[in-house]
Amino acid sequence: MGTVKKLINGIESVVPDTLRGLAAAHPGLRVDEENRIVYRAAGPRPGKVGLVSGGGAGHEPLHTGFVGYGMLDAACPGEVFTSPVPYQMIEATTAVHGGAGVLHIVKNYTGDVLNFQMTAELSAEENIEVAAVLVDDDVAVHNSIYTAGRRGTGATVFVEKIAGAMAETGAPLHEVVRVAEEVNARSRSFGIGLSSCTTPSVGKPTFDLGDTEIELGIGIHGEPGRTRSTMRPARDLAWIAMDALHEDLPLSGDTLVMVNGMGGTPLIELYIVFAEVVDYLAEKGARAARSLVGNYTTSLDMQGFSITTCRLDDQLTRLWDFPVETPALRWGR
Amino acid sequence: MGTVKKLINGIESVVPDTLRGLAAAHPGLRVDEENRIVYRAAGPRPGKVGLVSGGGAGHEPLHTGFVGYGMLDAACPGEVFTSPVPYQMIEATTAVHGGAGVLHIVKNYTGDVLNFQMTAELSAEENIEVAAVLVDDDVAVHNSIYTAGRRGTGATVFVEKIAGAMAETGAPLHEVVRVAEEVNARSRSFGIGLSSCTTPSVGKPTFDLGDTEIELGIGIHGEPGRTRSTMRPARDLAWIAMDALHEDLPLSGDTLVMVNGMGGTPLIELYIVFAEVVDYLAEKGARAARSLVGNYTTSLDMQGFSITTCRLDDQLTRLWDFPVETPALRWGR
Amino acid sequence: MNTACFAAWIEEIARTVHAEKDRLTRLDAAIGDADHGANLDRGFTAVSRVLAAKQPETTGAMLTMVGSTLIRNVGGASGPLYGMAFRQMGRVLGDTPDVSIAQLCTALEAGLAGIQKLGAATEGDKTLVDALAPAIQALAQSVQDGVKPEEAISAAAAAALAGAEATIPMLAHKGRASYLGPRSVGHEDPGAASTALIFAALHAVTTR
Amino acid sequence: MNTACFAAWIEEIARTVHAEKDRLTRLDAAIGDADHGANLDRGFTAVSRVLAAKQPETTGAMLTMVGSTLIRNVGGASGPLYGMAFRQMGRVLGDTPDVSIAQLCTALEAGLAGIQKLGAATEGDKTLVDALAPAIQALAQSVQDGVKPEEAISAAAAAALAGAEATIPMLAHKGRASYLGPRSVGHEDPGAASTALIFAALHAVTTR
Ligand SMILES: Nc1ncnc2c1ncn2[C@@H]1O[C@H](COP(=O)(O)OP(=O)(O)O)[C@@H](O)[C@H]1O
Ligand SMILES: Nc1ncnc2c1ncn2[C@@H]1O[C@H](COP(=O)(O)OP(=O)(O)O)[C@@H](O)[C@H]1O
Ligand SMILES: [Mg+2]
Ligand SMILES: [Mg+2]
Ligand SMILES: [Mg+2]
Ligand SMILES: [Mg+2]
Repeated sequence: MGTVKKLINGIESVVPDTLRGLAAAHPGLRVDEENRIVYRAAGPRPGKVGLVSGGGAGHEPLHTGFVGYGMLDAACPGEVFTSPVPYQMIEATTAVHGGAGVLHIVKNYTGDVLNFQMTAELSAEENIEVAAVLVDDDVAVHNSIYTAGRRGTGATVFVEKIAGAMAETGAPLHEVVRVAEEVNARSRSFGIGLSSCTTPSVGKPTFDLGDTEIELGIGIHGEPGRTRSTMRPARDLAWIAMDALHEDLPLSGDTLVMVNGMGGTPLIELYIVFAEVVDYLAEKGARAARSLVGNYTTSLDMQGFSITTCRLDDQLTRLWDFPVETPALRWGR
Repeated sequence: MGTVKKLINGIESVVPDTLRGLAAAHPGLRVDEENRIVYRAAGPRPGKVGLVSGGGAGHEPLHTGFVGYGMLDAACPGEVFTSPVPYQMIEATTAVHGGAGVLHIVKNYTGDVLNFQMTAELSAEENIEVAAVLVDDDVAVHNSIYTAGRRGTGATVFVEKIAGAMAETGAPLHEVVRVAEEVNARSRSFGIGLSSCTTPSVGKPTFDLGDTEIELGIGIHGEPGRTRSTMRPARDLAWIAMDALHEDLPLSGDTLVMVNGMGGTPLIELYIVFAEVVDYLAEKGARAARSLVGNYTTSLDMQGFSITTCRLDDQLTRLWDFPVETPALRWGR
Repeated sequence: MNTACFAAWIEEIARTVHAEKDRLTRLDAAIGDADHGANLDRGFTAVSRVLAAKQPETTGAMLTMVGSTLIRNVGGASGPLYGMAFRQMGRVLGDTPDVSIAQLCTALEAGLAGIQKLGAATEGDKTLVDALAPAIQALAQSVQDGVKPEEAISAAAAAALAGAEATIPMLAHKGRASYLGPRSVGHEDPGAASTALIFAALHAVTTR
Repeated sequence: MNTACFAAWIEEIARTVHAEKDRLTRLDAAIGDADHGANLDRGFTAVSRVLAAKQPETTGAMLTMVGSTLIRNVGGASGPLYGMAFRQMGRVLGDTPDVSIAQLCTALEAGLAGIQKLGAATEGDKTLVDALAPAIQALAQSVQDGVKPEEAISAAAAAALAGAEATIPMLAHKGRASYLGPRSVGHEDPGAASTALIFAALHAVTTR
């Protein structure tokens, strides 16, 4: 490494070192460093559906920061931007199984889908009932059966929170699956990048942007977006994103909104974007009944933001408000 | 503006727009946009000491994100990196006065000190008992009566949390002052910058750093540090910072530790630094009994981190664990 | 081809993947997430380690080990896809002591089928299938034409390389590159490039 | 100097601070936090606005208004310091209708004392005191020498400028620049530079 301006000890040790830090910082977590699995310290609760998610590292706090009461039972980080592997996830699945089956929360990427699929096949051999929900909320990607489909991005946080609450209430697997699918169906995301990001192994930005250039429709892996555009005031950027969401699934009524930073954007700017989102919603007769403003689904040190909306109903609002106690989301306890 | 890659609508509207977003995102806050004051929505509690802090914007979540039960009663943001003005703070001081006096938590910068001092003089005229605690934890600055003294940085979070808890228990002003001063006396900070930051009004980084250059001993205003150095593995950087803290006030026993991101550094890297801090403490016979890892005292989009330690005793630990409900810190409720 | 020959092939893949790691990652940076080189290097380094510890006794077991090790260590899209391909090849070869080009071709066809079953990509989708399918076709043609093994493998390696290059003008329909839509055009697919490396490695060891 | 003359001075300060905003901020970026130009521009823009709405009737009231408006709108170190200085000057001038150079000098001395009481800086600490103190000394000397008002003010402006430039080699002991220790050497103090602007503005309006 030497010259890469990242707080790391080496490319190979990024994930293990992160797990060491996570374990030391959060007594509510138990970390299996060998297998790279983050569990609730309390262990599985008999009769509760287990929730497991996983994906490449580099999106922190997703997923490891969402392990705890009212959310995930285990998270499996892969290498940076690389989905985890089946042996890891079968281990996690077996460990959190409390007799009521396990839900896998999978972001829609070929790698994640294939590795979770193999895990599910192996789980079936062990007689664990496993269901999977696929998160695919990113409207920047046109949905088609001829492509890999939409990416899973910010809505993952909503699915993990709401399905986690549902599982905590003791609901059976098919109910947890239903609510997870419903959250996904009601959620949409759109992201705008002001810079690329630097993966530890590459050591320089994945793509270059000029001083006034931005990328519209970015994902969460430092990849360029659908189109390149020019920098504009926060209001215009927020409206571009909101228009994309509204066009895909009209916004109305109580809405759960996340203004998410990509990792390198300061909180002050995210609040400015959120103020514009609130204006936009008001214009459409909707309102931000619940919200998150901060870094929740990041792309290493990328500068920019994404907006995720979810149309709420009474049940979803209640499940959103349900107590949660994880490193990154905590209320009611 | 035009070309500045910041999510803002204009230089003048940065602070008002942030306050609009903050108000919309947090129903637990009441925001006086006209006077630029953030209050608890619940208002002052009779008989409770009021806690007011303030300082330049650009350090979010400090201070606005720490308003709420168990912490501040009001926060007054100034312009970016500019301390607030007395009229704002006298308004806040009067509004949160519940009859038991008001504590001002002041970071040690000439501007903050002078403006708070004028506020205190005006408060005396209104017969409000005001005390002030000066936070000056940054060991990068040599303390001397011939200089402006040490800067106030990360320990502000500890002071606001612990004094806030003390006030919540109904303690009288002199007790709240005492514990606030004690936290400050037991706390030390040291920061390392991997990049400068870009203020909205300047539109380009405050200083330039080469590809492998870093700044040791930075503050929280995008200023260069005490010395320029070269990039090293996370472990070495963490040890440089910890050595500086340990040299100034030997570490031992239960320690409250914050590994703080400067705004542009991803969480994954902060956990890596925290893992090294834990090793360092173990070597000195100390341990991170309580910790925060994340962005708490930022410098806009600066990349880098700071470490703040506070030697705990039983009372401080209890007050740290006391319930808190603010946008940026929340537990126990 | 006996087990020693397969072992040499695998070692040569590990060597060239390591040498070409940065190029593969650069290709992935342009239209993916900049990890393909790191992914495969991690996978084949693990394979080398396993091979050094204990060489499997049959050709089938050897390829199955390669596939399982890749699945265990790579992750991402390429881990399961290449992993499945090697496992399918291993299943087909079983304990065949000396694998002919025709048998290799049959095994590769099973590998390709495994990849397509998992990933649903067809030729023209701008994936590793665009290098693998023509390489197998070239090999099949050579078998039919009865040419010498070295020539058959040389033709397959050339076809894989041409197939990888032919992905440049393609619009991606599968994998991460598909998210870019029209912006995926003009870049070589990293998986197709690594498939070309795998055939080049086979060619290198058979002409030693 | 009557109220009209003071109003012209203040307007000229506002104009030059606005024109030199970026330079002041650049100086502050080197050894501070890059806001001095923005701070003073915000302050004097507010002062202009107040002045345009209703011109105070006495010279003292006018300078007091300037001081209070700066305190109300600037923040930072320079807000209270300059604010206090103008308020002290206003207090000294009271309702003096026509201010002589000697009276201006006395008022400025009170302003400097106010700044030093608040900020505890002495000459050589690399602050605005290093421009203000020599400017006042030059003015006092001129009064003693009995030179013409224009010449006295010209001498004060020159001294302020020289004082500001003389901060370049200094090691800062006060304000943010002190955090830099030896790295503060080699840069002009932004507050000293803005004090030089204030005297240059006075010179400009008196020689019109
Ligand atoms: N559905 C698919 N079918 C076949 N190959 C695919 C498919 N999806 C992706 N690939 C191949 O995988 C390669 C990317 O691998 P890699 O970068 O290691 O994984 P990831 O895309 O998960 O980061 C692509 O270049 C492509 O050749
Ligand atoms: N203690 C002090 N006494 C006199 N002048 C000071 C003192 N501290 C700072 N200053 C002046 O204030 C200037 C900085 O003002 P400004 O940048 O507006 O405020 P801040 O330092 O709070 O950002 C410095 O250049 C210096 O001239
Ligand atoms: Mg990947
Ligand atoms: Mg300032
Ligand atoms: Mg990839
Ligand atoms: Mg300044």
